[in-house]
Amino acid sequence: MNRPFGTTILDTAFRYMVPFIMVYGVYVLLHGEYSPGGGFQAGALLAIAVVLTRLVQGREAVFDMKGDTAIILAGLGTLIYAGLGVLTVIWGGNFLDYAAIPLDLHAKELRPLGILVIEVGVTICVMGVIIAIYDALTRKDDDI
Amino acid sequence: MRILSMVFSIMLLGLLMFGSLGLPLIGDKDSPAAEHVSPRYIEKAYKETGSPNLVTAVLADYRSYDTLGETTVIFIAGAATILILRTAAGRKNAEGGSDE
Amino acid sequence: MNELLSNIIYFLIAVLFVFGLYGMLDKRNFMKKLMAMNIMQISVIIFFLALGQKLDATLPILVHGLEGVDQYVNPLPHALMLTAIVVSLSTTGVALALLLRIQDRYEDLEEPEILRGMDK
Amino acid sequence: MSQHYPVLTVIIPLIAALVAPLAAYLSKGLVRVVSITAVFAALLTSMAALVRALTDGTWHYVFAGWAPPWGIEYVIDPLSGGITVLITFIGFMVAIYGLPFLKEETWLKQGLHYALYLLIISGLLGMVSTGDLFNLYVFLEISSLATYGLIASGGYRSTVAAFRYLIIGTAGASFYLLGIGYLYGVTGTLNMADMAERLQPIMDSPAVIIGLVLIFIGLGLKMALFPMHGWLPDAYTFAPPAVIPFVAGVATKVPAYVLLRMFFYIVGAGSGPVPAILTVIGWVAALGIILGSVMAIAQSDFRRMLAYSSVAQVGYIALGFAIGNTYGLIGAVLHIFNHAIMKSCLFLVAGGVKWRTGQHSISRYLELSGRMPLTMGAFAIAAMSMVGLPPTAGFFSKWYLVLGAINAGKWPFVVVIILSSLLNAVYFFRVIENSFLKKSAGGKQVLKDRLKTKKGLWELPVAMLIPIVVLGVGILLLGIFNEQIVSQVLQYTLPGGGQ
Amino acid sequence: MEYGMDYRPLWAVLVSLIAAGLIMLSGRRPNLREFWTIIAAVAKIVIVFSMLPVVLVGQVIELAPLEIAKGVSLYLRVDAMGMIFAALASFLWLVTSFYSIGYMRADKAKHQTGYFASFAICLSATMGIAFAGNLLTFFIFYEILTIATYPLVVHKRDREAIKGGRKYLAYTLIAGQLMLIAIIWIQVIAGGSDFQAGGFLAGTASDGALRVIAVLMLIGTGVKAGIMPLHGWLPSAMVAPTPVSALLHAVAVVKAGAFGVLRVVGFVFGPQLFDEIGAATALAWIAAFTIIVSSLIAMRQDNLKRRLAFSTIGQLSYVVLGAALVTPLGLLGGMYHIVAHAFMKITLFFCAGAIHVTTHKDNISEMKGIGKRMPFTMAAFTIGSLGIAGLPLIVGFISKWNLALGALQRGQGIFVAVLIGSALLATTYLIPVGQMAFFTTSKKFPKIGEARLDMLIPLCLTASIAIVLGIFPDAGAHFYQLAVNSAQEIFNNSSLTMGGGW
Repeated sequence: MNRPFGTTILDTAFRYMVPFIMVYGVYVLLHGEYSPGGGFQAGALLAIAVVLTRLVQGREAVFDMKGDTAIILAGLGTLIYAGLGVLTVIWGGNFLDYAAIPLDLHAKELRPLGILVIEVGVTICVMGVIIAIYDALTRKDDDI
Repeated sequence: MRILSMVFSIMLLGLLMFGSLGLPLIGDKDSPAAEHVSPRYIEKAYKETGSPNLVTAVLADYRSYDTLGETTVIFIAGAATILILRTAAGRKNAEGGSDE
Repeated sequence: MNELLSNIIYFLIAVLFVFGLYGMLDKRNFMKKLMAMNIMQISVIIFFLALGQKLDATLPILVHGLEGVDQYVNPLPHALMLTAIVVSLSTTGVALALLLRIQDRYEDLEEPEILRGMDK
Repeated sequence: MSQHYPVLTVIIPLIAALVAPLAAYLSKGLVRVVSITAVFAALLTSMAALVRALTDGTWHYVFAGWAPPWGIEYVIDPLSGGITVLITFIGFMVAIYGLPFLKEETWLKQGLHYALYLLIISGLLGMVSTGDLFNLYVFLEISSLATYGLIASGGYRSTVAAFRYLIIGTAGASFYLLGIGYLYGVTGTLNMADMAERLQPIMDSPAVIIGLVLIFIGLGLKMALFPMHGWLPDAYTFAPPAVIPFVAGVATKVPAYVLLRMFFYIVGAGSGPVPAILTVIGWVAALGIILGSVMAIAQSDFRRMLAYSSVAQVGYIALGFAIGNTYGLIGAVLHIFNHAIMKSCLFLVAGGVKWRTGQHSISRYLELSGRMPLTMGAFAIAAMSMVGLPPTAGFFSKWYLVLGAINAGKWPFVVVIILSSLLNAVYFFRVIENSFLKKSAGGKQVLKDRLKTKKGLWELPVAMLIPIVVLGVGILLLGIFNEQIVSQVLQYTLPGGGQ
Repeated sequence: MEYGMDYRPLWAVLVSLIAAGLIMLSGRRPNLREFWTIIAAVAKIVIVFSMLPVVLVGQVIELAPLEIAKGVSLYLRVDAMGMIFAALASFLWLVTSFYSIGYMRADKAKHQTGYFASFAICLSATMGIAFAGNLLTFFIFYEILTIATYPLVVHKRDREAIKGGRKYLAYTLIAGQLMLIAIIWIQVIAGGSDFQAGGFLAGTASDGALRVIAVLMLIGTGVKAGIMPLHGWLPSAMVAPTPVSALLHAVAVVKAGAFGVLRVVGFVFGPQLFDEIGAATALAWIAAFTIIVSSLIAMRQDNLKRRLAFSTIGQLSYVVLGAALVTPLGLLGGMYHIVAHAFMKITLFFCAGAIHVTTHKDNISEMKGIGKRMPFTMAAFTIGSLGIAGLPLIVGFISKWNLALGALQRGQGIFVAVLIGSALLATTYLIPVGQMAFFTTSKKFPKIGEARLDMLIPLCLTASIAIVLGIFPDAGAHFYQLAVNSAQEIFNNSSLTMGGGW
């Protein structure tokens, strides 16, 4: 067993904490329009869930994400953001003009949708980056 | 050198203080910053973007392009960190710490 | 009185900024330089937030029954500074990664030692 | 699609950067194709944007459908369009050039390298295109952070160089942001055009004066204006050769361009504290030109010599601003173009020589002209351009600068410019003598010659040779057709119509 | 006037530039390389001489193919004065090319590709200087000439050559930069810098400013022309191969400087203004000083090429003196001396080179009796020497006669004395070489062994031209007529009759 902090208390606490953290992260993401919060915070929370797993269960954690995957993910997260911009251009609006999204909705409803999409992108990016950095910091030279 | 940086810092302090004399008072409701661009955000943001959180409205809609840049900065931070920590660390063993 | 108070806050921000700058110029330890740099960035962030402040106004999230421009603080500096905070965070992150590498190689973070190590 | 060219120019490299890690993971070849295609596409769109700006005049692109000053806008006029073309062109050339250096690296390193490289390009393009002061800061940080990361990937010494660059660069950005804060405090806007309007009545406010001073310090740090150049020599010396030609060529020019925008378009050269600041800039730049050149003479490492020469050359640009009349500005802007191409070319040569011989010391440039004729030919052209000999590009920026200085009656600047070109001659002809004339005394075995083992290759890999030759020829063409650039690109945009 | 229609001047410039490119490309094949040189030289002659009839009847061919800086065009203008220089240079290039091929092959020199390419670029620049219609154009080609000459000077690539090259660059670059200041200054005060017969600077600035400009311009052009004390590079540059020296001294480089002085005096300042600000007198005295002192130094040189170099310094100052006299006949004499000196000095250098290649002798003291071995060469050498000394019936006399008349026209007989004194000195430093060659005997050179034919023919050709022109000054390319035309143009004076007293 290669668990840095593998004690029963930690294991148990962690098992109950992680789902809450993740749900809270999603809540912060979705609720960002109404109260302080948004993609950055949500991303950090989601990443913490992964990092916590790694801290408690060590490198053999089941719920794990490799640094390589994480940085690719971070890129793709930002790509959601930029991609939405490109899509709005293709749909005939200006860059990042959410009103151009071709759904049969009023601009006032389209805009929150656009905000949500980019917040998702931000969340994924932040999560990916934090995990990737954590991975890079804890990685040993022989893992490369 | 120490004296020089001290002198420079004090000079800059003086400049900054001098400059702040021209700034509006803190909390002033009639300051240019409160009167020129921001009223529209407060008055219309909810109508226009559907977001009652004005900061989010500005961040993610009015100035969403800035936020794209911001997200990109985070991505860069991740990419740069990995590039510095991982790929360079690999060379340490491979080339015995070549400096070139 | 208000005027004086107002200027004092600007002065304090200026002092903070200059502290940061002085630390960057004067300290020989890279870690301290980095911290000084952070102080400098934070002072700028506070400065912007101070600019967006309004007396007797609440935070910029709309509440029912509270309307009018004067009721909410200026949201623009907040939005800007969120970006600036993230930028500052990213910069610090990259800088720390660099410091890790430097520590690895030169086993020191004091500038003169490192420069001596570089010349070897 | 055509109305979106300004944003596409910036966003295509950015998107390519975001997918670069994935592309590299899938295949190492893919990431190269994606990156180079992206830069090429950006080159095309920037040229199209420039053409449209030339025919239809200044071009405003509004983001997200929110009109400025509430939203962000891009402003493409012939000048900013011209500089975006310059950036994408050099970016494209250096992207091709970097291929052989990265061929044998791991996918991760390649992916991240290209991601950061594309982001530098994207950040610089964003800085040039934008019409919003805070957006400019964001893109400034994008390009700077990516630059720190890439410079640090060059080895151990480069991490130290990158760290110092990071500290100083971030300080510069903080200064800039604080300056923007002062201006925002008294105008309430961040849009450049709007601010220009709102600044006029309050030009003598202390906040405006100090704000502009802070912005000047911030940009001065970023453009390595003497005496704020401390970060530059190490950063340029230890950075990886696949990227430094681009950074050295363009990264200091864009802050210079922003300074031009700031002082001559937003504030106005004659108003407020600008004349006083410009006077200071002039003397500081003059000092920097001389000291930078003298320091360059003292160097034995080729890249370090080029780095100090950059400090001097940035001084030329600042001197042009300080001269302040139309000819001075033409000279400064033309020198932004010229020096970008010249310095990129020189660093390309430096990288090529390193590739071939593994050396950077000037004393090891012996007899290279025989082994690498095209490279050293390009070097000779670039060196002559740096000295300012006709008909290369460098001569013409000198011509305009001296013309402006004499017109303005600023004789000390004339002396500085002329003296500096003679100093340039000293250190460049030293290298020319080494590589073309002197013979190595039995030291041949010391030089490692990578290509001797690989038969069938000529001088350098073709991917490296093409950019070197193109930029070398470019210097000549830029010199011969500089008037086209002046009258087409610069004239309409310069304050006073370029009369 | 065919403004912008006639592209011949541009082609005259470009043809050797193109040749330079082709030469570099065919570096591995000597025959092809030399073929390009010859082709380009012939083409250049054809182009230049096809413009001769137009210029002779007083017309000017103008061409401004592109604007090269804001408000300033790359402006080519073929007038009488430029034509003299261009015709001379293009003709001598062909001769020198043949000679070079022979010399380089006989000498088994290395780096011949670079040599021929630089040579071609030099000629291109010379054409540009001759046809330049404004100061910027002039300066651009002037600097190209500086740079293109550098590889020729350092051709041997040994320590001495590099040192000579450094010295050459230091002098010419500094001077070039000073001239640049003057040119830009002129651009500012006059609003343009198009050459104009009789000058265009009058009344544009105070006398003081104009004096400074004059000094800067004269430093710029004077360095190449070897006016003392700016002559230091010339003897050092003697390390170059002999055809280069011939080119440097007789055809392109130094003549470009002398030509520049004439242009500045005649077409920028105008003789009258130049005289008024006192520059003429000063320059005349400097030239006179140079003439005498360089002759004195030349007498003490043992190395033949160095002696010729100092002789060149002196002879060029004749041209400068001609300009400085600011009289029609003086200018006429100066201009014609460009031609006269070119043929005489190139003959002398060709001879020196032939001697070097054939016998490997460089010092005069070793040449006793060499006339026995190389009679044709030494005969040509003697003709050249006599011409330099100003003997009638050789071309040098024509120009000196006119110079003397010019000095009298100005009322400064003292310069006539200088001319005569210098002629006497020339007899003491050059003629003894010929005398030594023919009238002393030495065991070293027992039998006849002439230089290779491809070297001998050019030098005999130039020597005979020196004589022909001495008898019929207007023969061939009508150099004399052109000089007269140009002097008339500058002084706006038709009274100047052809013949000038000869």
